[in-house]
Amino acid sequence: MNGLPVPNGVPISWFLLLSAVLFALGVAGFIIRRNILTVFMCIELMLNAVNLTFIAFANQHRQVSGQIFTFFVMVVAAAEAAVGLAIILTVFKNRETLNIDEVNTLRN
Amino acid sequence: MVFFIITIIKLAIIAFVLLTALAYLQWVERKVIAHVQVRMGPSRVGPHGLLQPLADVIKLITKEGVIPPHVNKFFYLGAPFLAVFMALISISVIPFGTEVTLFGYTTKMQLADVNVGLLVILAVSSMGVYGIALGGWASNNKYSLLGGLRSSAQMISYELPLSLALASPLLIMGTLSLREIADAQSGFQLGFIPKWAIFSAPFPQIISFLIFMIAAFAETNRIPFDLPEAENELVAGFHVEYSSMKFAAFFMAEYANMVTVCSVATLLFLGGWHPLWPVAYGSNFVAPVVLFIAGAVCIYHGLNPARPMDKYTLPAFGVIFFLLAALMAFPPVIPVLMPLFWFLAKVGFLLFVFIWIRATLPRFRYDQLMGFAWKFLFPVAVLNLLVTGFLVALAS
Amino acid sequence: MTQNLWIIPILPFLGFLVNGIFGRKLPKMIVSLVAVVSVLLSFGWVMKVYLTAGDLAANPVTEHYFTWIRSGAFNVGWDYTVDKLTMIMLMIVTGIGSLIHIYSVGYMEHEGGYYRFFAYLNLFMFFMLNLVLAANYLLLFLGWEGVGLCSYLLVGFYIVKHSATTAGNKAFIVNRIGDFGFSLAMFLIVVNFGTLDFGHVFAAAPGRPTGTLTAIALLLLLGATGKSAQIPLYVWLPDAMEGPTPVSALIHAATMVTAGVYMCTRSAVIFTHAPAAMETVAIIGLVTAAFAATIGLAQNDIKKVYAYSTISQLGYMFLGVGVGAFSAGIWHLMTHAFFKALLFLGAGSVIHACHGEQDMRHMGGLRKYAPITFYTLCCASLAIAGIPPFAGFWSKDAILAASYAHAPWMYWIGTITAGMTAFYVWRAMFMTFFGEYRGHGHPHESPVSMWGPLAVLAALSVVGGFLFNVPKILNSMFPIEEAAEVPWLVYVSVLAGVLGIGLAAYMYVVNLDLPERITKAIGGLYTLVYNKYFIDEVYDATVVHPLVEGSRSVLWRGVDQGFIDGIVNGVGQESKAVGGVLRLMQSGNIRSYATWVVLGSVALVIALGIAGGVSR
Amino acid sequence: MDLFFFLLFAIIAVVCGVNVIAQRHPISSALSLIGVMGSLAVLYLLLGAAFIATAQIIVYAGAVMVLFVFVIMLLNAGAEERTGRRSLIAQIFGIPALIGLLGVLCYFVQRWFPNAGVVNFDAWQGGSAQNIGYSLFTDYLLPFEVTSVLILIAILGAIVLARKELD
Repeated sequence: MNGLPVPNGVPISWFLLLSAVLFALGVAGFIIRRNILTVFMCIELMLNAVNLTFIAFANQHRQVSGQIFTFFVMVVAAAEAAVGLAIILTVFKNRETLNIDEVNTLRN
Repeated sequence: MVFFIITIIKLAIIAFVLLTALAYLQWVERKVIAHVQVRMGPSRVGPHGLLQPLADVIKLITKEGVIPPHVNKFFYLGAPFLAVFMALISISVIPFGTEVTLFGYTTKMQLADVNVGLLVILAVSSMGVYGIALGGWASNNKYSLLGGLRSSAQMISYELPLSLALASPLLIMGTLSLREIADAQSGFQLGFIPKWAIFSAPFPQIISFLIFMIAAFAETNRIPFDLPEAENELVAGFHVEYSSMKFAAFFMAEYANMVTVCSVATLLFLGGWHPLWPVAYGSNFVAPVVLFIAGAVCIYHGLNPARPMDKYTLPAFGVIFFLLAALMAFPPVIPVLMPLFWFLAKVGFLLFVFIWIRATLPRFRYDQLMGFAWKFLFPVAVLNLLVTGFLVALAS
Repeated sequence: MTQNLWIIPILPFLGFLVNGIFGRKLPKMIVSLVAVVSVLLSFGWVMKVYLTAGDLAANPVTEHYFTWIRSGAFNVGWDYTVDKLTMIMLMIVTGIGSLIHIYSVGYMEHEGGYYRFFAYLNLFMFFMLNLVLAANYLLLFLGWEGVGLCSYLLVGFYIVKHSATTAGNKAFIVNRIGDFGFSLAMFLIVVNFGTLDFGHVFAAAPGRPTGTLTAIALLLLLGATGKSAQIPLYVWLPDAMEGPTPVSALIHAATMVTAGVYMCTRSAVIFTHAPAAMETVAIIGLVTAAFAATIGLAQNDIKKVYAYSTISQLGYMFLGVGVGAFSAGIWHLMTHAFFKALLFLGAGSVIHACHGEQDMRHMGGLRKYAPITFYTLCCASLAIAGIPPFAGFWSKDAILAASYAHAPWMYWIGTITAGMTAFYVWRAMFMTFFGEYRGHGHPHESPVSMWGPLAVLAALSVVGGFLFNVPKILNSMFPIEEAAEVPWLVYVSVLAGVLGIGLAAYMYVVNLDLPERITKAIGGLYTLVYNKYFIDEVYDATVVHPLVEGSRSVLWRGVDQGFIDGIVNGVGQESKAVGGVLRLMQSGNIRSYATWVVLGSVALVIALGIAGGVSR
Repeated sequence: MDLFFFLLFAIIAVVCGVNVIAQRHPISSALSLIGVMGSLAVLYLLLGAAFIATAQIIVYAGAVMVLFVFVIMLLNAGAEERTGRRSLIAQIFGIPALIGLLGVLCYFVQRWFPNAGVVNFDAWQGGSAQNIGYSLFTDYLLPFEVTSVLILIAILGAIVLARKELD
């Protein structure tokens, strides 16, 4: 039963596909967006996609562990957001730009 | 199916009552502030300006909704409705009283009894900031932008002490469902001290109650924390550019938030719909007596009126009050109406405190505001939480 | 019931932490208080254990705290054990340690690095107690190395003095040789017994081939000679006198240097089953005793004299161990701890009195300036000279008797050595306290915090001998083999001591020019002895110099610069070349990096899929 | 019913997700991201993770995204301009790689979980605050503490970074 809707129920794989789609969207945004803030948001999007799989599997296995991991992911995401936005502020302060293509001191 | 019908009926009732209450809350506010400042307040439209809210609504609706040319239209239009939506949605999980049985159908005085109701309220209220922030930003006006920034910063900052203050009574209650929280506070210690959270063993939550109220003032952008709309620095803060119904929406949101936080405070700290002293000591007679006194006062003033209209209007109100008193005293409805009365009484009292403080206190400076949140309120809340947890652990 | 033995070493360690971390800030008062009190407390705890433990011989206390190392079948626990031997050592270490701590408060008062000194001292106490309490060789080795470290730190305490630092290095390096032997011994033990716990090893030892046991014992002996300054590794001890005098007293007389004796006694089972090794121990001890005594005859630096006497006394102990009289050796260890600590502290007091002068030729006549020091030192010197009923007499006599039973010639050499000992110790006494004061400045008596411990130690070195009759105490562990009781032995050895004293008195009090003439008469011999038989020079020429030269020419120039640097630079060159290519990928554009990551992950997922998924 | 809810919110999530990367203005992206989070929260709720759902709203939508919006406003970030150097690699390989990744993922998900079972909403309500808290403070205590330390460090780092000048 590859993905055919079962009456009164959702195959677990559909959640995985949804999260895969969201993750891919995040990756795409990460690649094609130039605004550093948007790029950052795309990272959050990816994290959310991963969380969905955790929750889905938690439901699948009837265990809380997956939700715990989601919890940790959230915590880490919050910390990351705080630091990342601070970095973005500093970058903007120093360079007057949010375009990551212009943040290329690594090169030469 | 019955469930849906009942829910829809409840929805209609609550929506109607709530919106009316919001409208009249403003009337009350203006009246109270007026009397605090020895003024009349609204008195032209209707007796004692009782129809003022109606007039306001008509005025606001019929006004031309000006959309400034330089705004980001989508967000500019979306913001107020986002705000009011977020404000109203959290009412849905608040219980007003015990079950009510009507025509054989038993239902709770509550729209949705969620078992994480408190978290839902926190979540929704945390979303509430977007309305203001977006409105401030979309108006594309430096004053409103500053207002939006301030409000978002302020709301984020004050959400911490708020949540921490909520957490410590939860340690005692041990549940997140608002209904269970309220029921956990029924009964009395030593026979007459109510088991409300602010009196509760092992550690009276009076501190967290105060913290919660202070933070609530900030969350609802009320004086003394109404920095986002500080008239004398930012013309009108985040809603400089708003007019007509969109402007009204922000105010509705503010009042709805007030109602919400007052209800939450009542449920968590003031024991919900449980009376102040046992029924044995006649707490059931409070409502009739109060209403009866109100009616008597009305009659008295009607008999020797201060204004010509009074001799017709006041007695009418007097009669209404008497009827209500009689209804309250009517035994069959007591179990239904008495909790409702107590709940509304407490909420009303807290709302009155809100208005009272607005009439009394000046406004903080912004750095004072933030410093207060982070340097005083937050540590105190943490300390309170720690002490409570410690004592609870000891008690159990 | 548990005795909480861990408290004993942990207290000084806490003292070390406090003084080491905050000492710089704290006032001297607090520092000394912390140091002294911590040691006193642990002494108190030792007493508590002693009083409450019951019969240690029947059931020694053993406590396991946690497993330190576990690898396969082999695991080493952090366990302490206390039996009678350990208890004696504990009392010596903590008791004398406390006294010396108190003494140091007065002695170090005007020195820089006050807190540093006490921190090191406490650390030393911790390691020493660890060494004594250890229930397996590795833990013992930990303490062993630790005390070595502390000795290094304290010998080099006057970091500005070049001689001090070099002395510290010398002590450390020479000890390395011994420790090398010790570790080899431990490896052998692990290989043969599969464990390092004393209990199992000693239980299994008797059944093992003698060859193995001999090898182990000899290697252990090598370690012991290093730590306990026996031939051939004794050379570091005299130089170690560069350290502050309390350190010399505590570490280089009373406790650390006796660790070797303790270890051999602890391993008695192994030694007794390796007769050859026992013989070696005895001979090494005897030769060291005589040899060091001869050197001691001609020294003029008071601390050097006592240093050599320490070496020779340690020789006695090893003699005792070697001839199988372990308990006698421990007995002498104890009495020696009393009187030698006293001698050093007295010497310190003398030096203190003479404003830091150490050369005896610039002293003299201190009897009236520092009476207390004088009388206490008298006790000590009588004790070391083996005059009854002083402490030294009993233990030394026991050893000599045992050695006579073992081999008479050993007894005679020992006795002659005893005579020499008496001579040079009293020579020191006479040169220091009699005659006229030949130094500069005005000598003065030391403060009470210094002579207080002196008095206690003096009392101990008077009565300590027959009060604590170690052989009887340890009878259960090391039964005294009933040697034929030869009555005249005692008189001879005592006579030797008396003769030595008398000779010293004659030469250095009665007619003072006699030494000069003797020196003239036997000029060559004298210079030889005076320069310690040029042993240091010999070592330099044979060991140190070739080593340095070899490492400079071969290791440094050849191996290091030629080979290793070659590899390193080669790697550097290669990576630079590779990087030059890879650099083209680093566009400095974040999104291109992201693209690479994506491609990589795609490849990974495909690979996983082809591999058939992570798990079914 | 379950299917309906799932599809509803899945579609909302996907549309919002597309919107996140399609919008040129960061604030639009931010709001779309909030939409994604909201719909995901509903899905969590349906999957029986009530606590996580609310936490998702409170933490992500309520705090993190507010921070984003705040920063966007603070920097007054405008819509990103089309001009500027386009990364050739990204142009050529980006989208194909993306599609490839997506397709491969779908394929393998289908292949590894052909019949991994069916989720029935309300069949399991394990995610109550009690359960989460219990296992958080028993089985996962150490990670919990570690993350708290991490948060602390993050706060310090943010403060240090965001200060006007490092003096």
